[in-house]
Amino acid sequence: MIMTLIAVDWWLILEKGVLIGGIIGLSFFIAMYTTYAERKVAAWLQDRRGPNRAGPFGILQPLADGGKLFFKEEIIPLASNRFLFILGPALAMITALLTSTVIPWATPFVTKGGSVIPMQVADVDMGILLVFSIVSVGVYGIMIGGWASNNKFSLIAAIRGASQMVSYELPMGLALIAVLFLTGSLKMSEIVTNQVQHGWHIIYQPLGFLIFFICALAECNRTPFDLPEAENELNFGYHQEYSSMKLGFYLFAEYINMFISSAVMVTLYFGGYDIPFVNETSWGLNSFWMSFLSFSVIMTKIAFFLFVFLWIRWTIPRFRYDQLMNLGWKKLIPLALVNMIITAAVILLLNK
Amino acid sequence: MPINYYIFLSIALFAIGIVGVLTRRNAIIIFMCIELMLNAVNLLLVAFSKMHHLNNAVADVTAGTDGQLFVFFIMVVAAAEVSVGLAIIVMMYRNIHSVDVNFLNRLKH
Amino acid sequence: MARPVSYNLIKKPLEADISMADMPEGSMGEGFFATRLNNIIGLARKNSIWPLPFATSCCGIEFMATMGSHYDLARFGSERVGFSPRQCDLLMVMGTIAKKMGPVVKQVYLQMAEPRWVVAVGACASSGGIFDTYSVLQGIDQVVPVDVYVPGCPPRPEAIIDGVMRIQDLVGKESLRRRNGNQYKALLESYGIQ
Amino acid sequence: MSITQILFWFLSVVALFSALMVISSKNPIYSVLWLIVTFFSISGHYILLNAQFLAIVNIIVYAGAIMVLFLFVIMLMNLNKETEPPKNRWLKMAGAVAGGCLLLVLVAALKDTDIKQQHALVNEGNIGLIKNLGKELFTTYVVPFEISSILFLSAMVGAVVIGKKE
Amino acid sequence: MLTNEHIKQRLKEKFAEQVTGFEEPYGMLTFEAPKELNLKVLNFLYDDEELRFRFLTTLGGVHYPANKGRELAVVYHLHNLADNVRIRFKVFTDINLPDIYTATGLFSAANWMERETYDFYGFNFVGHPNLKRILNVEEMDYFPMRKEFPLEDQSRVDKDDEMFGRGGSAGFGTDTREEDNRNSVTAESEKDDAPG
Amino acid sequence: MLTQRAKQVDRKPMTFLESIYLWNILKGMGITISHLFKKKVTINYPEQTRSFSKVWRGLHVLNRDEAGRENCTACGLCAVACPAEAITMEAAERLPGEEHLYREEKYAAKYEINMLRCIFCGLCEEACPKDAIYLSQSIAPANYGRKGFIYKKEDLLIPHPKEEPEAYQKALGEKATIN
Amino acid sequence: MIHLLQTGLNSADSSSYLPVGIQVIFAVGLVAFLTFLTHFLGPKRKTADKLQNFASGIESHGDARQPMAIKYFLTAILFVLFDVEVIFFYPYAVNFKGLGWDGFWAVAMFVGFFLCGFIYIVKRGALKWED
Amino acid sequence: MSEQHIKLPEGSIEKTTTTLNLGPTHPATHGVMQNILELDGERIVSTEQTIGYIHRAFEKIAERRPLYQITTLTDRMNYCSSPINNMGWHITCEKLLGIKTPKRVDYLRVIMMELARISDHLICNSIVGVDAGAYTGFLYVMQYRELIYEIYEEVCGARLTTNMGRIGGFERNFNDIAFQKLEKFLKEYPKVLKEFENLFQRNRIFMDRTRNTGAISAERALNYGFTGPNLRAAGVDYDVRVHTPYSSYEDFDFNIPVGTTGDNYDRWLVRGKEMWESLSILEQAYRKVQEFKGAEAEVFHADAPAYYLPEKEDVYTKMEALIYHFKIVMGETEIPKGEVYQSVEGGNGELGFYLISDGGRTPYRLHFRRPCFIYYQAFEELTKGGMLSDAIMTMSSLNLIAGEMDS
Ligand code: SF4
Ligand code: SF4
Ligand code: SF4
Repeated sequence: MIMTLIAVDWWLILEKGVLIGGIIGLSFFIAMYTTYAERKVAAWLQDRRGPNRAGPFGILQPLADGGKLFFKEEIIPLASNRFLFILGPALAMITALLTSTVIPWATPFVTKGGSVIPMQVADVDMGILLVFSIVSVGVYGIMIGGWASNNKFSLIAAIRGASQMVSYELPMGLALIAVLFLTGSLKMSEIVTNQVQHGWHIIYQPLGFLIFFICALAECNRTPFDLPEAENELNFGYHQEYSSMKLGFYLFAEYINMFISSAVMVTLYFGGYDIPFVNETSWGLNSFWMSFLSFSVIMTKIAFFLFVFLWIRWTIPRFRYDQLMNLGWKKLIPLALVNMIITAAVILLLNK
Repeated sequence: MPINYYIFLSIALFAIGIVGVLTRRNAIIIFMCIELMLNAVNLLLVAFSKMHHLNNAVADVTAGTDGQLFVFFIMVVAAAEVSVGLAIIVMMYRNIHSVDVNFLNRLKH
Repeated sequence: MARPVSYNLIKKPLEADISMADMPEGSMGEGFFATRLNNIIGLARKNSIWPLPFATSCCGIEFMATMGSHYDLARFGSERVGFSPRQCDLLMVMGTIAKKMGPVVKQVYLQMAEPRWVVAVGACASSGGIFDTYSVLQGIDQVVPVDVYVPGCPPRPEAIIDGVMRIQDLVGKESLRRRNGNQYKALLESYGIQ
Repeated sequence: MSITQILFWFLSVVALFSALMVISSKNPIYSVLWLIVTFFSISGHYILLNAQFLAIVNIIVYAGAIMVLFLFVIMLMNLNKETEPPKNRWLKMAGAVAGGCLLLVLVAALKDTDIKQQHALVNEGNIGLIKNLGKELFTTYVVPFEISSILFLSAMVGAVVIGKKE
Repeated sequence: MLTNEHIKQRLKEKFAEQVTGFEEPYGMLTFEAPKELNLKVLNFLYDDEELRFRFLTTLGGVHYPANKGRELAVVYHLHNLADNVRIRFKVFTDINLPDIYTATGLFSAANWMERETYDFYGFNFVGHPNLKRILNVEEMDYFPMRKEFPLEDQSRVDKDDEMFGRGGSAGFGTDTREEDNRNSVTAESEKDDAPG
Repeated sequence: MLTQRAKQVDRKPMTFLESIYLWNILKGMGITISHLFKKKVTINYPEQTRSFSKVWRGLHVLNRDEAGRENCTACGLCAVACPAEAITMEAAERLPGEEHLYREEKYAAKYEINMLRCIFCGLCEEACPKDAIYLSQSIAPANYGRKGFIYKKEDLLIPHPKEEPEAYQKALGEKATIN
Repeated sequence: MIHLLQTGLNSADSSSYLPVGIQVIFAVGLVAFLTFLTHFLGPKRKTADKLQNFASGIESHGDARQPMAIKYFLTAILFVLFDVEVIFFYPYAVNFKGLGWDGFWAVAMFVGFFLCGFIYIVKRGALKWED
Repeated sequence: MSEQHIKLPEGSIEKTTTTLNLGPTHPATHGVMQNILELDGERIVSTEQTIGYIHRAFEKIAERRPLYQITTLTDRMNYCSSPINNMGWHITCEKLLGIKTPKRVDYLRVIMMELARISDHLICNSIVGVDAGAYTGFLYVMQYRELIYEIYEEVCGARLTTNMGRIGGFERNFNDIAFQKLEKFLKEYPKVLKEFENLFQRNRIFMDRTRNTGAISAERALNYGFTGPNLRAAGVDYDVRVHTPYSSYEDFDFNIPVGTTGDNYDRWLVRGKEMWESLSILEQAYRKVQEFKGAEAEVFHADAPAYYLPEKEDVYTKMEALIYHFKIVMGETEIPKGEVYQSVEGGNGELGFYLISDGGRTPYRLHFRRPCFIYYQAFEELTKGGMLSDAIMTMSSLNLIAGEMDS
């Protein structure tokens, strides 16, 4: 036993632990400030000012919300299923926190000793598929939570949400395959490197990106696909019965999902941490600054996508259930398939 | 890992599946037990594929892939089976409003 | 009709509010840390009051204006309105509450998660207003305890914001222990709430 | 014990325990959840065996799709209640005994085979990677690949025919 | 052009002496009919190719406690949209026997209007598919719009003339009853002045 | 068709561009983003206040004449006119020596308005024949208890023009000029 | 001896999943901790009414979990089938360049069947969500 | 073999539908209606509505209030467009009392009524947007509702429950600020309305959500007593302003937008178009009002000393005025006996006042024809067979105003 413990590379674990801690902290931070951004952006788009009383410019607003949620009474309806009721939001939160594992956040950092620390928690061979597998489990959060509440609105929302999320996984996967044709690997690091070398995938795959983006909206339950929590119909849907931090989990999970799906989109289609139009390697920056720079670049891109998410949310109406399903099944799936086949054919023809 | 660990694990899972099939009356749970048994077999197959690989590593780098592919196909078949099977269960539920296998049994007569 | 005077500047003192009445008995002995925590959470709660607009009639329309761009209740961190009592902190009863509606108000109040506050916006919700009739509840304080009353028919958005700010004052000062205290319980019992 | 072994035992215990819970939970929803746990632990085993592709596919297909379907059906049918009457006690016993016997027989049969010396390669070995599997799949196993698409077609037809019947 | 005179003529032709009380207050033809005939008259007005009163503008009740034997009235306002003519049609009934045929078969719009009229006055619309209270609570045991019932909320506990400006019979605000003490906690805590 | 004025609304079928969603969504997004750069209309109440119209019907005031005498004669017209029955008063005869306090022979010994009942309809102002009650441009403030809304005469009377000239000036604001 | 990383993680090994495992532990721990924590904070006043379900302000009656329209589950069935089909494309995609046209035709045929099935279900109205 | 088998959930043998209780505390019902929906999946099998949650007994109160106090009730009926209600009531009274209003008063009333109509329609249309999930457009147009409120405020001193106008005219003449604001409104609102329409009108998501949902045929609509925009959306061009003009509406030139199918989209379009028509009426009225010069421009009420309160200055100084004043306030002026029915085109349709006077100071009976109340009963027919989301859109596109519905 002792030997085992010694054999473990504690430095590695420490390093990864720090990285994971950092990323989860970052996810939390971004999620919190996305709520703030959401309120501010909404306000600005609507000629309002938005929260501005909690701290300067309302900067502390998310903290206030969080603090309040923590100190709110927890309600578990009697008719609900206690364990599942707690499990639902916890699952949603856990899956949201897990999706960030394979995203490369910056160029690797080389220490003085010469060892290379990749700014990526795990660069596994299955790469993006790992994300997909986690996402595919994420649907339980909504389903179980909505079902456990024993509330009709929640139940309808849970079923809506589950159908929606599984349906949009398909075109998402199909759209992704066209990218994989270009890279030939599922590894995120290679996907990024490929883009650094050959240009961003968005150039080759605009349609694929569009499909992916739409599906990302749907997976995050954002407008126009926010049916499961459509407040005008289902009155917050699956989390109607939730209070306190369990509600907070659901809300946070949504924002973390937004953050991660922006990150995934950036990595898959927008070159990840790559800086466009320049060859940054020739600048001779040291590796710390390099990592820092690339990290800020990816964060900027992510911020942009987050903004687009918010912007869309405050602009367009939402679908109806059948229209949403029609869009997913009858339009996006064939479109993604066609996109995939055409991409394959074109690549093969060009390779001749 | 010694291969028989995997064997015993799989057997145990398989046996649990069998017990489930024999003792439960809810068709859906029985169905789940079948999935469990399939998975036990899958696990074993994967373990075996790696075992073969160990022996023939020099001769053939792809040795054992067939085992894993087989597992893959089992999953594929399982998916097809589950969808049809559950469709049948749902239909049965719709018509006789029960998912009780005993009840089904009685319908035969 | 030229008015001789434009403003009534007399400030009427505020009533003692119902929540201040029940600081827990041992509040004197609270340690420094507890007080700090109280303050911080009070501050947090105060800036994140999510209203549940129980808007039934005309006053609800004025509430729309309050949410609108000109007044923007969001500035107070209160734009996340919800209709689920579990998630809201402030029950804003706006509009006439008929006797038929009374039990609904009560039910919604009952189902709100603590800590919860109630503001009665407008004459109807506060006292029945002009509708002293067989079908109208003469003020929601007959069924639920009200923390702040906002007069007006309908109150201007300014007045509604004023009411929300009064609530903020209350929220900011509330002790963390109040909701478990006996006096709060007594208050609820006087309304027949366990 | 190496860390792999620790993980092996851990995963095995989880798998067995959750499998037992699957068959012993009264509430089908819990059965589903426990089965999901089982699948995760089996996926863990796959990862230990470095069958990465299968591990992920196992999660996506079983945990992410098939069990969702199960959950869906149970939720829609409202089978949450513990409405299942106990099977005849003797039958139940017989079932358990039969299962136990099977276990014993198999264990006994395999106990002394020479397979004991064989080891499964954990952690390493490339055959479980998607690249290698894919190569094999699309060269040697092209025919089954196509056949499985026909299988899907028929499953779809079957499901729709059954499911759509009013 | 459809004139009031003509309508009157047609009605007279059809129902002879049974429709009575023709009047034209502020230009709108008004008449009444026995309550047994109300549906016949409405049907005639609806079906007749010339009259075509096919739009039920409104329907309401009136209570005349002084008119013994015919205390309650149902007033129909009908509208011929094509010729743009409105008429008013009244049916009186005894308050002790307020049975009247329902017009729901003819006008879907009559459904709720009749329910409301029932709710207010207690008409019994014979043949109505769902005659129950619509605006008031189901438990109410009187018909509030009848003249004898008071407007004010009788069960009010906080009725306090000092507070609500309802003075005694002679002057204003002379009668002071007990203070509103529902907020007992408020009363207790009045001493601590709330900071503001 | 009942009239000659009917005009069909434009309900044309979707064009292709519209049917692929994107175009109009982008258009909509263009509209919303253009607002991002607009001046915000929000009034930062309570720091900033919006100007009310001169005739805004807010909190009541009871008027005094230039000498600071109360105008009200307790005639009760305002109470009659009040649809909310919010006004309560008690009349009293002016005693000799009180001429500097009350303008008329009768005055309101007690004058209360229940602001919680009041609907700020302004009918009392209209009904008053003695130039005594007016609605001002202040808004009635929120309060914690019902009692806080019983506005007594002290709360309603305008500042005495002689004794508190400053307060009086303040209350005048920019004196209402428009009718 | 401070050296941060001895070997690095080879993505071809299962050890590359170690960090994923760590993250799982991290996430589960965090969520469990927060759930636990929030349970103790905040006031508690449980009353029978409060613990009823919220039904738009009316007292809730009965169990919300009544059997729902079964038709939703067709979505899930089709999803299972399609999902597995999509997974078939991944091994192809990574080997795409190596397989060349042969692979393409194999996949094209697969897609053909896929589309057949798709068209069938569309024709059968299984994707009609309206009813 | 045991005879037990797995028990079925209650009542599931025949019943595959779900009963969903929508409201009263539900965002889509605006807090005051209750719909019990029977759902098959998302499809509505039947609905049952409960109303009366804010029943305030207007008709009973009206029997206890002198005529001039009834505006406080009409204000609170359709509070989105209270000036129309007030004017309607005043016109009814004037009809009863035989007062003839001067043209300028009529035009000023038209201005107020059309402003009210715009504010009513813009709330309805933008709420349809909100219920469809797009909140922003709502806030854009609401800014202009604020402007309308400012105009009200200049004229009568209140924003929402205006208590505007008196029997015989207005309580005061419009001031310059009011006209300036009106001008501003006329200048800026078209742009905003256009922008608002661009956000929705041709957006496919919105069209899909609203088209062919909640539709009703013209015939059924008439049978259900629909009036106003909801009837016009079904294709019947009935408009009280044209059919029985009041307040000199005959002097104005405007169209009646009609739809064809009576679905949510048509209702939305008709309301949208009506706002444009109202704008054109407003412009015409504004021009007409501007034409009055000098002393004529000071006319803001009819010359009816028995019913219109005299000038305050006169009350303070002249005995005769003081007597009239007393009489009017006490409600002791001569009121003829009789029955009047007068209707105006309210925000939601024909808003009727059936007034029976027995010569007393209060109406003997006052019955309001409340369009909302009448057409809400068609809700079941409108939503049956639609989806849950359609029901919500239908509810908002009908523009149900609880105050009017529940009286
Ligand atoms: S207080 Fe006035 S504005 Fe508010 S709901 Fe009551 S009547 Fe309407
Ligand atoms: S305020 Fe005016 S109306 Fe009222 S009592 Fe005094 S003098 Fe009379
Ligand atoms: S403003 Fe209206 S309600 Fe208020 S006191 Fe005056 S008359 Fe009464």
